[in-house]
Amino acid sequence: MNQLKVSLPGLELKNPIIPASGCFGFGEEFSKFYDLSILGAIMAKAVTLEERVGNDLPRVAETTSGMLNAIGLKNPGLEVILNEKYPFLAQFDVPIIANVAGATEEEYIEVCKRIHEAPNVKAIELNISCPNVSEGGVAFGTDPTVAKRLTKKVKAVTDLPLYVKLSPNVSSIVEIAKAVEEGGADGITMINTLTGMRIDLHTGKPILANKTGGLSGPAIKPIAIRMIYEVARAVDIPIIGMGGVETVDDVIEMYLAGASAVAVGTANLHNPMICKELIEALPAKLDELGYQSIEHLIDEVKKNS
Amino acid sequence: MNQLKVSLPGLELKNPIIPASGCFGFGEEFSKFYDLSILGAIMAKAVTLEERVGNDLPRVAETTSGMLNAIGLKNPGLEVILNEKYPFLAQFDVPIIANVAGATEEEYIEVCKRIHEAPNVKAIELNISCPNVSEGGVAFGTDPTVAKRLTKKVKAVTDLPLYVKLSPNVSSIVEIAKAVEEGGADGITMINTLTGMRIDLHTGKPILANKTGGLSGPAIKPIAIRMIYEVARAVDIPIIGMGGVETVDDVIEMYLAGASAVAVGTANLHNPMICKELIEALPAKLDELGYQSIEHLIDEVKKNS
Amino acid sequence: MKIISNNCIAKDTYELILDAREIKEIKAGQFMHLKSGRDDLILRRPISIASYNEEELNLVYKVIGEGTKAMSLFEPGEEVDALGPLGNGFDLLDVEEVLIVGGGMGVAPLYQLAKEFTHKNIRVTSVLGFGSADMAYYIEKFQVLGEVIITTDDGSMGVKGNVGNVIDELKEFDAIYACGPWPLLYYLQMTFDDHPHLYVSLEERMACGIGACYACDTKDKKHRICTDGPVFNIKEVEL
Amino acid sequence: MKIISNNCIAKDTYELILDAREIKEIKAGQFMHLKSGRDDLILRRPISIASYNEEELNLVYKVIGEGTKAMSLFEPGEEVDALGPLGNGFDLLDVEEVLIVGGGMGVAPLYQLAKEFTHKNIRVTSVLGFGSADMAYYIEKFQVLGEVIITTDDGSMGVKGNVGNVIDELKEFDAIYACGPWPLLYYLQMTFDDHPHLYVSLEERMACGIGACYACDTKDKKHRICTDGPVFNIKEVEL
Ligand SMILES: Cc1cc2nc3c(=O)[nH]c(=O)nc-3n(C[C@H](O)[C@H](O)[C@H](O)COP(=O)(O)OP(=O)(O)OC[C@H]3O[C@@H](n4cnc5c(N)ncnc54)[C@H](O)[C@@H]3O)c2cc1C
Ligand SMILES: Cc1cc2nc3c(=O)[nH]c(=O)nc-3n(C[C@H](O)[C@H](O)[C@H](O)COP(=O)(O)OP(=O)(O)OC[C@H]3O[C@@H](n4cnc5c(N)ncnc54)[C@H](O)[C@@H]3O)c2cc1C
Ligand SMILES: Cc1cc2nc3c(=O)[nH]c(=O)nc-3n(C[C@H](O)[C@H](O)[C@H](O)COP(=O)(O)O)c2cc1C
Ligand SMILES: Cc1cc2nc3c(=O)[nH]c(=O)nc-3n(C[C@H](O)[C@H](O)[C@H](O)COP(=O)(O)O)c2cc1C
Ligand code: FES
Ligand code: FES
Repeated sequence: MNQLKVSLPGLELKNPIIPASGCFGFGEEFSKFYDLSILGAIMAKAVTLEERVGNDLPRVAETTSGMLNAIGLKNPGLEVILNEKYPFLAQFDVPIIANVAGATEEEYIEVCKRIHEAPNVKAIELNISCPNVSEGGVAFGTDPTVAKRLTKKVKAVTDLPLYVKLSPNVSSIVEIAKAVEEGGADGITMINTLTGMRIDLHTGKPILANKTGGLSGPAIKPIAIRMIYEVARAVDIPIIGMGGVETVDDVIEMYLAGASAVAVGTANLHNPMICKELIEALPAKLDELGYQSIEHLIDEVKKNS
Repeated sequence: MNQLKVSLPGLELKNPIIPASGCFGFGEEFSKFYDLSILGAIMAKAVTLEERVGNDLPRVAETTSGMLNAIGLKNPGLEVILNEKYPFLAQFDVPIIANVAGATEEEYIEVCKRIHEAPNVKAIELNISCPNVSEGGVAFGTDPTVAKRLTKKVKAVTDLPLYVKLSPNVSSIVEIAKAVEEGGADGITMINTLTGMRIDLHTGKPILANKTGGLSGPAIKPIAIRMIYEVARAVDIPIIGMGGVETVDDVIEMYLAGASAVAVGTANLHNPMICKELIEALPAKLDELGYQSIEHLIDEVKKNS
Repeated sequence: MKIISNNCIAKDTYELILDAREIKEIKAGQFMHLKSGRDDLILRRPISIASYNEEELNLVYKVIGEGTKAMSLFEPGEEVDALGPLGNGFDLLDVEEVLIVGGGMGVAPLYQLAKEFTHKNIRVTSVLGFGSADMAYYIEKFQVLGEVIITTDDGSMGVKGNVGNVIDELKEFDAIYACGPWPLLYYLQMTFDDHPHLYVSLEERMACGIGACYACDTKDKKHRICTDGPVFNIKEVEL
Repeated sequence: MKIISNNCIAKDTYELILDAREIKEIKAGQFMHLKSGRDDLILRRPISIASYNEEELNLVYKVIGEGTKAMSLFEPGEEVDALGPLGNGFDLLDVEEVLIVGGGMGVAPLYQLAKEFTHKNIRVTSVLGFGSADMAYYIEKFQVLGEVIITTDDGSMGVKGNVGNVIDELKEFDAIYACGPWPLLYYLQMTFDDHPHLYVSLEERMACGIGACYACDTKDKKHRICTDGPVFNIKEVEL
């Protein structure tokens, strides 16, 4: 028995550790640090229909136990990603979860229609929660009606399992989660970043050219845990949890909140080996806490909730 | 000229440093550490009509660069507070901002009607954003219509300047801010805590008896800064900023975001001298950054926004 | 406060000795509220005072989580940010014979008390429970002060079982002072339910430690452990 | 990596020497990505390599904010969490005479380059600008390698003014290598606008430092400074 394996709709993962979108590029840089085949899956960087050059600089700022980013969905566009980026990852035995973003419903749909052309893309993560672009992105993630409609439309054009990535910048994340479940989502990934700002004391202006950015890292973990806990009790589809995970304890805490797998974002940016380290540390932690396997842990959490 | 003085509706402050509600009790404990007359004002602990014994234990949990609390508005009720708590503070030359909470509109109104009976209460802070009580509290802070109506009704029963304390757990804090401004609020205080959770790895259950708690401390500062920045550009009434302030740099950053005074919460809990230290450090920081006074700083920020 | 030493004295258990010369007032049963040295942990850790004299203050703590793990790295000569002494502490009754019951990390806070009773020629019997022999500490120190009975959960030292197993056999005492995990305190409450002088030192998660935030109420929500306690006559509180 | 020393060498300016024995490949103009030692600061700090040999790696950094302030407390013998060497580094052209222009903290990254040119018998003229005499560092080190002209903003050392004041007077060079604040680089771009070999080392706020996050694009959004740079031929990039 593989102690770490996890089954999710359309995804059979070796283990539950997945680098989060935007924090792992398309894997090229990290492939120099370790063999990417060890990963549960890879949430690749966002793909849009056309190239996006990204926001003005600076794009990152530091916060206490966190960071702000306003990269602005920089990516070379669907064509290049289908022809070069996903194929590069095909050398590894690891499923790709394609993070899809768009400014309009049409753009989302167009990208989702074609994304299966890369055979190693095994699922779509619909990014309706990017706070760093002026059009689209988060607009789709704050209104339940809009979120549901988009989910439905995308579901209609693809056979790939559809995960919808939720924004924490809302009064009720449960409402959005229920809406995308009704829309046909196979799973939920959460949370994206919280909108934040840092101001430079000397210039008096926001540090980021985009003014606001998305807050990520350990600072947001308690918010992620709370939201996952609430959503897990409100929907029947599985959740891939993320937000501030840095240690194997954090991974377990995500499970206890109700996650079925765990994505690691910001931690990759200061420790390129983090996903490998977490995968290696998980078995001992499960043993210590008395769980035979990840699946056993998931069952126990379900039983107790 | 007093370099640190600030004028706010109904409040003439010696300096802009105010201990935030719930993190300073009714001053008794801190009066053993320093003379409370040095403070700009004191935001006293929440007052409700009747005594509240508070939530079950544990009531606090630690998070990375932050903490969760679910104290549950514990307080001895209006009568005791009017007769014992505020009068204790009358020995100090410092205005009290009474933090008022309630489960119903009627409770808010009843408390606000009588709060002026303590002559050192110079303003009301309407707490429509406490996430830690099952009834009322945050319900009033997430719906603009409800927030506006309550503001209006309270305004009608008191001559004291009315500050409304906003919750960050909303899709659009600007909407709520505008609503309370329309309702007649004289100022806004923000932000209250973000709802979060920690789970104990060994029990598998939330650490807090209340399950969720309010996240405060440096972790939330970038969210506070962003929200203050947005609200300052949307309303004409002044903002008392708070959320993660620990250093004099943080105080300035709150000003640069658009605050007119600054409240310090969590930092009092691990450093009882923090407010005194900040007041003492402010003049040198203003000099270093080239501001003659707090009022000059406020003017410069207005000019540049 | 300046760190004099910080040594491992039992499994995961450290004795931290601080320079006490600037402390003005102090009492057995009080606690210190310590920053852990980790910049990303903002809350202080409450640690009871195990013993003190004019020069030194001894604390004994167990590595539980991130904060105490960071504390275990404290080096002599470094400064630790410490608030205190805080809390009410134990009142020394003027009696003939007292029983002291400590479990695990609850043993340390009773040591100064035992010393002071002995100093006043009040007879002390100590029942000290540990998980196993490798977790035991301060035994010789207590033995100097009077009769000591040790229990361990696994029988690797002293009597196998918990302190209840031996207390049932003991005679009566004028007062009982206890600190330890909930089951130990609950056992004592049940056993000495009409004893007028059973004093217990309680624990709860704290923030301020000075009585301002109400994080640390007793279960009945009537007292703050940090200020009204941590020591209570068991009649005053719900466990 | 093990810290060999960490000493203040000018106002707010520190030289950090690390044990380099485990580094396999390294090039002048690359940088190290360092954790500051503050647990609540999660991002690394990029610091250029000032010089190296088989044994040691020298970095020079200025205390700017919280991260570099924490770094200034590094003690010999401690470990620093360092990623690198990262970035492309300088290419040494095979020419006769080069100009090196450094401003402030931009002086350090050019030192290894100047050494290597001198080693290859390529003549080096260095123009080094500082705010004032107390901020100046590494001057003797550069003087050993060739002609050095110093400027300071306040005239407290060398020529008063910025590097532009002296460069206008100099003859032609086969290649120019520069690092420093934006006005310095901009001045060079204007002055040598048709020179084929003006190389600049750029800065931008970084997260990963390894090319994965796109935090550090050049202004034209065409290159990542951490991986495609930090050294660029000025013709390739917008400043
Ligand atoms: C009055 C008092 C006196 C104490 N005296 C001692 C002593 O002498 N020796 C000793 O080893 N321990 C003592 N404790 C318990 C000690 O405070 C905790 O073990 C310690 O805070 C755990 O910190 P951590 O970072 O290792 O654990 P973590 O679990 O990482 O801590 C997370 C948060 O929970 C709090 N916390 C966790 N466990 C406890 C607990 N049992 N009690 C209170 N807060 C807790 C921490 O302070 C921190 O805020 C005392 C507690 C109290 C209230
Ligand atoms: C490729 C490269 C090489 C560098 N080499 C050196 C060097 O050799 N010596 C030296 O003194 N400095 C160098 N810097 C600048 C140095 O990285 C910053 O001064 C340092 O990161 C400031 O950190 P702080 O914590 O003190 O400042 P803070 O302002 O507190 O830092 C907050 C955040 O902003 C970032 N930041 C702030 N200023 C800069 C800056 N100028 N460039 C990039 N990031 C910044 C920090 O890394 C951190 O993420 C270099 C920068 C780059 C990009
Ligand atoms: C630099 C950076 C870029 C990101 N880009 C994306 C993105 O393209 N698409 C997306 O859905 N999320 C993106 N995110 C959000 C992360 O995937 C993740 O949801 C979030 O950062 C919280 O997890 P963490 O705290 O582990 O980073 C980005 C985050 C960071 C820090
Ligand atoms: C222990 C604790 C108790 C609090 N109680 C109250 C309260 O009674 N009323 C209120 O309006 N806010 C309360 N707050 C919120 C603070 O006043 C403040 O808005 C928030 O903590 C953010 O500021 P900080 O990060 O400086 O703590 C409480 C916060 C804490 C940590
Ligand atoms: S810890 Fe704040 S009242 Fe006890
Ligand atoms: S810092 Fe991440 S791409 Fe350069």
